[in-house]
Amino acid sequence: MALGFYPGCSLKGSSREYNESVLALARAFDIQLTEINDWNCCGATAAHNLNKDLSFALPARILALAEKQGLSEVLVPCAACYSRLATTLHELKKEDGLRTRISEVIGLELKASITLINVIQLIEKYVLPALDGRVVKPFNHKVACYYGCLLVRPHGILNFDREEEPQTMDAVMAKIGASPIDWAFKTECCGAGLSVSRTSTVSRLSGKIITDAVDRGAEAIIVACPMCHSNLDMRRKSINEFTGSPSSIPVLYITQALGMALGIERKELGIQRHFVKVEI
Amino acid sequence: MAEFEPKIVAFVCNWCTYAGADLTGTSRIKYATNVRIVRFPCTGRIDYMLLLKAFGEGADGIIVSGCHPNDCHYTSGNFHARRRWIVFRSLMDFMGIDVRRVHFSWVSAAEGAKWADVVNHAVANIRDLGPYDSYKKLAQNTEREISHG
Amino acid sequence: MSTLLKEVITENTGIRIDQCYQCGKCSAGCPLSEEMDYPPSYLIRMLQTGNADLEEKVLRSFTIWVCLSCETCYSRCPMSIEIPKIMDFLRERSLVEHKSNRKAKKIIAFHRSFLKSIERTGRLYELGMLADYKLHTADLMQDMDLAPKMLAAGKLNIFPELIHDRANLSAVFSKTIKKKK
Amino acid sequence: MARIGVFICHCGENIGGTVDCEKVARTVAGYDGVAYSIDYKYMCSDPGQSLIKQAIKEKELTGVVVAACSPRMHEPTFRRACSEAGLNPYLCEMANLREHCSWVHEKSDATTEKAIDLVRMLVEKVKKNHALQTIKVPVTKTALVIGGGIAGIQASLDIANAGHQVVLIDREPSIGGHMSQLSETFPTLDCSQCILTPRMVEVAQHPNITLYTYAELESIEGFIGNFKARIRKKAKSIDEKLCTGCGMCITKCPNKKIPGEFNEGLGTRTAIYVPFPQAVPNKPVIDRLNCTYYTKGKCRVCEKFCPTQAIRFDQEDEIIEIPVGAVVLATGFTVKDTGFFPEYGYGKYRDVITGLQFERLASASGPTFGEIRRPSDGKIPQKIVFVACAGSRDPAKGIPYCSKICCMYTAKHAMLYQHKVHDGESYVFYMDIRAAGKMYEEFVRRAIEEDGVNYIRGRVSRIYEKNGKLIVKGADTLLNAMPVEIEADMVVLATAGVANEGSEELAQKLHVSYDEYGFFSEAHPKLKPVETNTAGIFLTGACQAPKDIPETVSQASAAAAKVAGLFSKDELSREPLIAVVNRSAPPLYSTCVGCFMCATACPYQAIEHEEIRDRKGQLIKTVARVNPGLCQGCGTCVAFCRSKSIDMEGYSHEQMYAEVMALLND
Repeated sequence: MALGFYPGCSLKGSSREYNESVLALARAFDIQLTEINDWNCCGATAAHNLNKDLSFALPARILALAEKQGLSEVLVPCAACYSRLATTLHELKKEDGLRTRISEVIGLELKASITLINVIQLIEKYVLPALDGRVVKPFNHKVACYYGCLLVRPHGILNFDREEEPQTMDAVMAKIGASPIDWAFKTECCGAGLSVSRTSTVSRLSGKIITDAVDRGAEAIIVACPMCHSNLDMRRKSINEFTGSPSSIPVLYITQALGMALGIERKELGIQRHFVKVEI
Repeated sequence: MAEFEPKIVAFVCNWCTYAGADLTGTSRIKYATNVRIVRFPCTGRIDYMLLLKAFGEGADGIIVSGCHPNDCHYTSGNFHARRRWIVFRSLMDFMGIDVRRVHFSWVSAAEGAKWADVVNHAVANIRDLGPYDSYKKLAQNTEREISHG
Repeated sequence: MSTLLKEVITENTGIRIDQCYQCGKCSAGCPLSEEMDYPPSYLIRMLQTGNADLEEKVLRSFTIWVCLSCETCYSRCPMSIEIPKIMDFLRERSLVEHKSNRKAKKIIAFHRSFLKSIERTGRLYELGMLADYKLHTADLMQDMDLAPKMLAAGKLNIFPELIHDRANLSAVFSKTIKKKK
Repeated sequence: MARIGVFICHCGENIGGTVDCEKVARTVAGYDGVAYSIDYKYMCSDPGQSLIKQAIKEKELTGVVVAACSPRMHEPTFRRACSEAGLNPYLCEMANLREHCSWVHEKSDATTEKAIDLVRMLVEKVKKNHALQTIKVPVTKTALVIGGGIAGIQASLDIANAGHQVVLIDREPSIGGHMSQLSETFPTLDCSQCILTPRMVEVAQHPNITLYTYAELESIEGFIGNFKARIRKKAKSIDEKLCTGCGMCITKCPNKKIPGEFNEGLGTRTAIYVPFPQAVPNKPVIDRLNCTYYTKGKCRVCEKFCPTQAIRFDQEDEIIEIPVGAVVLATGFTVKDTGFFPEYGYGKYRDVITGLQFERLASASGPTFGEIRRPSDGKIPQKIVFVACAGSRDPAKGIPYCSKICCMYTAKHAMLYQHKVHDGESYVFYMDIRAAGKMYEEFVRRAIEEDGVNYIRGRVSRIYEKNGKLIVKGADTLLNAMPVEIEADMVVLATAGVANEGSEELAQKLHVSYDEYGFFSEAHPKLKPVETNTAGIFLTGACQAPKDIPETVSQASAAAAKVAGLFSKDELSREPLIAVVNRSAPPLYSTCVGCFMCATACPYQAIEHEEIRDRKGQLIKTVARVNPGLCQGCGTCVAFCRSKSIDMEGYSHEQMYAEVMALLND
């Protein structure tokens, strides 16, 4: 099994453990991940906030490089990168004029023929079918699966799960022995792009999410987005100050949870890197 | 030189397109004068041989239009028309008749503006294609040969 | 060329502002509504009027900068109006016309530092970006406790990761955001 | 030799302002066979018609072309005028100079040229017209009414009271429809059942009405005045003649936990049941999908206890065939359930209910005997939220239309709640209040001003449950779209009114058209609101679009009046524009070769086999014959016929060729 791989900046920096756990999972299931050569940042929120053409050009360069490399299916674990790449792909397919213009801007041929998959799709497609008998340490905890915004919205472009009360992560977690809880903040926004520039907003929004998960008895929050993770994990101190009811619920990437159930070394999954100690 | 003004015959059904063209009138939407409407009860009644006759007699283009699929006043006449049109078109094509000269469309009784669009589109299109003399000549020669042995 | 802002939006994005019938569902579901000066539906209403003073207020609003593009509004909008796209357009326009809200200074500074970092190195260099951001906001103390912890956890790179074809990337910037109008 | 008269109408300035009518008249006068040609200000006026009549007599005309407006407008007028002057009406044709020429083109030579062409086409056509006689068909004076809600009940009673026979069918075990489920009705707050049940009883006792409940239309064929309906009487598993409706079986049935349809799932019923105490007929049916005997093979408790031995486990569906002259469609509507709303929890919160469920809670005969109680724990909600436009006016959900009744019933619900829970708080989230109707606006004002219902203009974005409360997230668009969050005990969604499941199939059976939402289409949105485009089939009530009780009842009476009008004559006249198979002298008899392609094309089963025999009774050939009673004149068979043996009056091969030839050879 060979797939293209776009890690994105977060996975190389502040969300290193996501990268480590994705790679560990891929190794465990013989999935070859070929990183796109000389990839650049997707532009994230900043690009589409400031300039439309740039917000298409940066992801388009990534797509074009992948095409050049002959990759047809590309894994994009970061939900934010995924959203930018998928939106760009969607617009490029819709409008030939835009494709020509952007192709000229990036100075590369652009067919917009790539298929993108997110981490949950990777798991559903390549991991679950081979999972039988591999779970050595069932993840028997109550978990709150947190999807955030960009994994499911907008449905017209992403075409993944359903926009309200999505279920796919819950189903994956149930497969490894967890008990996913029914809660209210699965797809509420954590504050994402305002992480640095408006920390108070992040504390308020992320605070609500953590409170609801804890109130309903969750022992861990499961995520698939580095932005969600860094807001819920690294910003926990200010969140706790804001809510006034400190919580130490750990936040795990779904790949880490899977890895733990498979018996992969915690260190290999980067669990020690979390700000909120993972004591489960 | 004056612009070429094509002669276009429209074969339409009474219930949808004829009424739709009435609505174009009631709404006072203007369109090109080149089209003459022939009223049929239903597109299902249209004998496609009549199209050949019309070309033979000098029509430069033809519009066939009826109710939208599932809206036929007679339930299924327009489906028959469509099915036969698909077959007939390939036959026309095979015979070397320019199929671009036949415009097939659905215009409902509520689509007055659409009828004007259909007409204007057909007129512009057929104007670009130019007069359809070749078939007329052929048809008339053939007729002469038949009648004179 | 139209001069009404709502029509300029339609020309550039294909979104028709007049489709909104002011049900307020976007404002009701928006996680940032309470921090905005005008909640989304209210902002759309201002655009609908075509009143020049209100259009000016829209471009100078804090709303457009605090919007997180979480897409909740769009996903629930009965008329499927792509509000996040409208916000993107308004932000860009507000910057071009030098009308950005004062309260949004830090947010814009962050976006700029972010892009500057990418332009230089091709990928996000978090430490460099943060330094640049602090320089521009003069908020030197912010997140001072975070960086050492991140370093300790191996989450912060001391040196940037450079991509090879940086010339290509700098061309991309000069053909888009730095293009002289 | 043809003697055609051509009459060009100016229609005031409508045609005359754009087309040079005099020139048209002059030019046409020179055509072969045109005996008379004249233009006049208003042909449809009395003097205009006299002009035509006079010319027919004086010039001995054999055909008439009136060049005026659309034939869809005035063809009957001018044909009648011809007929009055002694000319067969089918020898009159119209050229459409207004809608198809003067109104769509600017004044120019080209426009006048087109007008001349149009007239010439019709002159050549009318030369080939035949004198035709209208077709007379008998009328069966029995009406089939489908659906026994208030629409069907009212229509049945009106038709029956006019002295005609009615067969009323309903697919449920009882008539009554949605109205029987309602608590009280706006704007008078009178009890729905109190006004409805007497009508239901009247239906059952009316000598002119035959009632079949638990019955559905299987198929229908025929045409106006002469339909043949096949009705499937679903097996009730009881002998209705023996059953006295004592209810012993219902008390004894061990299977008591089935969610009851009548109570919208808020109450339970048994497997053998009557839907509600006032049901008509008040005799039970066995729901075979839930009956233990049918699912597991044993039980038969009801049979053991039935004092009249009326239980029939082996009863089968029965199909009956009845001749009817008219059909009234009154199949009603349904409402979306709460599962339709992702943002409101996909139906998983038990205390988020539909408006129809609230009716059952508020009804004295309902599962809570009229007390407003939460389905989850039976507690009386202290804070209740009503959400209007739940699904309606929501193109993203596929329902762009307004469901019309929700504004009013939501006001009623809030009012009823305040009447029953005096210290309770009620909120209504709305987008617009549509209270157009007699005493409607006053009713809504009363809810706000006197009963203290809090109206908030804004749509609810999300509902979720937290600590036993339902968090309702809305906004107040009258306060700068300020977010509003209410912790409610119960939420009532005024869910969209939608077409019944299976409405499309029913429409297809009846050849009735329907809109993209599955509602049946009226023949004309303004002038034919209760007719369908199939003659003899009428519609009433919410099967056409959501509507309230007063509107439904008036429409039902209107449909009944149409049926009574149809039944007032013993015979119907039909347009003779139908297909005919040619006949010729022996030995050919007809060019028809009997391939019956026409029969496969005909949507009306109008093609019959006719055997031609010699004097000795020896079969010579079998040819097609068109049943003039069934043929609707679409002409599909004409285009299909390989040997050109079938032709259509009014649109014959000769006529159509003549038209096309005339057009292209000037």
